[in-house]
Amino acid sequence: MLRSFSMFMFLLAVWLLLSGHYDMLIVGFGLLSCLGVVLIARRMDIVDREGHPIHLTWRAPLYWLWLGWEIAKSNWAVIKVILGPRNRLQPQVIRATASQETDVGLVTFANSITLTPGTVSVLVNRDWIDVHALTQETADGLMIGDMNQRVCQMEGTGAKRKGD
Amino acid sequence: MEIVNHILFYASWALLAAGGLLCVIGAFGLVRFPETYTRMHAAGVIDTGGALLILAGLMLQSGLTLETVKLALIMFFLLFTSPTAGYALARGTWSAGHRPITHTRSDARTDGHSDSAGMTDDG
Amino acid sequence: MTVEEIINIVLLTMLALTAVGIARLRNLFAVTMLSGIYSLLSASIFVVLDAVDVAFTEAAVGAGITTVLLLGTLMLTDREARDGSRANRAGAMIVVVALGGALFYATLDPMMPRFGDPRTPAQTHVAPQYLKDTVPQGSSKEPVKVGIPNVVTTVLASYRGYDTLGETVVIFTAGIAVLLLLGQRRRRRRDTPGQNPSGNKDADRAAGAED
Amino acid sequence: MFWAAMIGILVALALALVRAIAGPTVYDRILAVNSFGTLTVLALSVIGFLMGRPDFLDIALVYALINFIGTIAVLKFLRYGDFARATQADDNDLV
Repeated sequence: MLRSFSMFMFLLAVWLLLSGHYDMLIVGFGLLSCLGVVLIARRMDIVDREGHPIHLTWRAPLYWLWLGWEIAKSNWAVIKVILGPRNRLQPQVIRATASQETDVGLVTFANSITLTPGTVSVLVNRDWIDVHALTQETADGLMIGDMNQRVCQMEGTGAKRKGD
Repeated sequence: MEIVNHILFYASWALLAAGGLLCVIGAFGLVRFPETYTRMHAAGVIDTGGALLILAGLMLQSGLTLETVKLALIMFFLLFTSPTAGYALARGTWSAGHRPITHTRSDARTDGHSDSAGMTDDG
Repeated sequence: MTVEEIINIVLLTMLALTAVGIARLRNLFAVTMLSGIYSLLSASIFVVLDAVDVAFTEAAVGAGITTVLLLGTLMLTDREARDGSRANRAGAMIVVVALGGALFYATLDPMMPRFGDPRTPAQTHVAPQYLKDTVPQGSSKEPVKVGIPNVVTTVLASYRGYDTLGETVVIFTAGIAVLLLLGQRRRRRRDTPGQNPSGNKDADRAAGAED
Repeated sequence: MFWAAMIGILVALALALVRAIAGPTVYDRILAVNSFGTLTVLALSVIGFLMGRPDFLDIALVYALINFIGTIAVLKFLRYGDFARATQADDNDLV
């Protein structure tokens, strides 16, 4: 119920921000449509830890900040390869260990790998992710396992897979 | 106040110019790199670097308005959807039987950093 | 040259290149991808022309639904286009050149109004009334006649409400009919035992679709 | 000053178009169309500011979503994103 309410408030906030019109009638339409979406989502049974992960609210922004810095660094690395001589390319497939416990955590890890240019997740499994890396440098950066640790920290310890 | 406005103006100018440059570099890599997998990395530069810088530059331009919120939403959507689409694409390419050209083999966590010979070039 | 003109010229050049690419490629999957690009480009052009609502529709229909529909069609047919006979191609070329020439000639007519001319019939007929009823005029705070903030929505949902209702009903019926026809076909295929209706066969065929 | 970004985006669009036409595999084309979509979202945002009409951002917003749905639909069509199938088979022929 709390999750449904938070989803409703979130949808309503997005609606109000995008609308820009605040008459009674139109805001009423907005309220109704948000309510409708929440009801449909409840019926589809997707308002759970996975579909609407509010428990990550406070830790996620910190992780995103760190990820932003990683994205900046890896962008620079890939730009050097694009503009550099051709033999700078060292494409390879490496296997990164994924020690996340929840699906949300695993998806966050895989998407973070893809978001940092120079590494693209190709196959995602429970315990590992096969990553295509552009150069030795980007591959090494991933192999340290720093990102893996940080995603684990973000999803929080003691979280179980699927459901509360 | 005047000084702050000036700084904001030049900062957004720099961000926009850098974003445009990153888009060009990424697209250039898209054309230059051999094979789908390597091109994905170049597309990643457009999706992250280029998009983030340009949207940030536009945010500085519009200040605290509804536009900034919309730009933030666009950024949010792009950052969530582009890796998902990227994974679907990589997974699809892999399942279709296309294998990346590789220059070193490293299956485990630590091995395979030795040879650095030039890669096969089929571009 | 103004900002809009320069952007338009660049976008139109790319649009023309895409069209040539669509005409020349024989791999239909590639053609579908290029048609997606075509609609992305035309939506950008609509935005530059200030036709925001049309761009909205182009975004949803052109890049979204049309791609899916074309792919659905591809699923039922071949992935390679066959070349037509030489005579056919020559005939098509003549038709296209003649039509394009006629359109180009029409734009040269000095009687044609300039782009965005406020004296054209489109701007002087009912449009001013619609605008007056929808948008608050000047600084006056008096309530507008129709309580819908967007002019295009006002026209579609209020002035031509019955038209829109009819169109929606027609398209909805057509969509359901198509789904019924296609759904029947798929169900029958799934009922046949020992066949793999999805997956690998499709995948293998597409993997070979390189040109 | 939005010109700097606009020129960059237009050049990038042209390069992505080259990749979409050149191919050679269908996946290269999907990748090019995906990048083209991202660049269009950026172009629409910048055009809005360039013409002094930042309310055009709504279209960029719609495009950001439709582009994603389009890419997923295309890949779904190719049936490669078959997540239900076990990944072990793929794993063995890791190059």
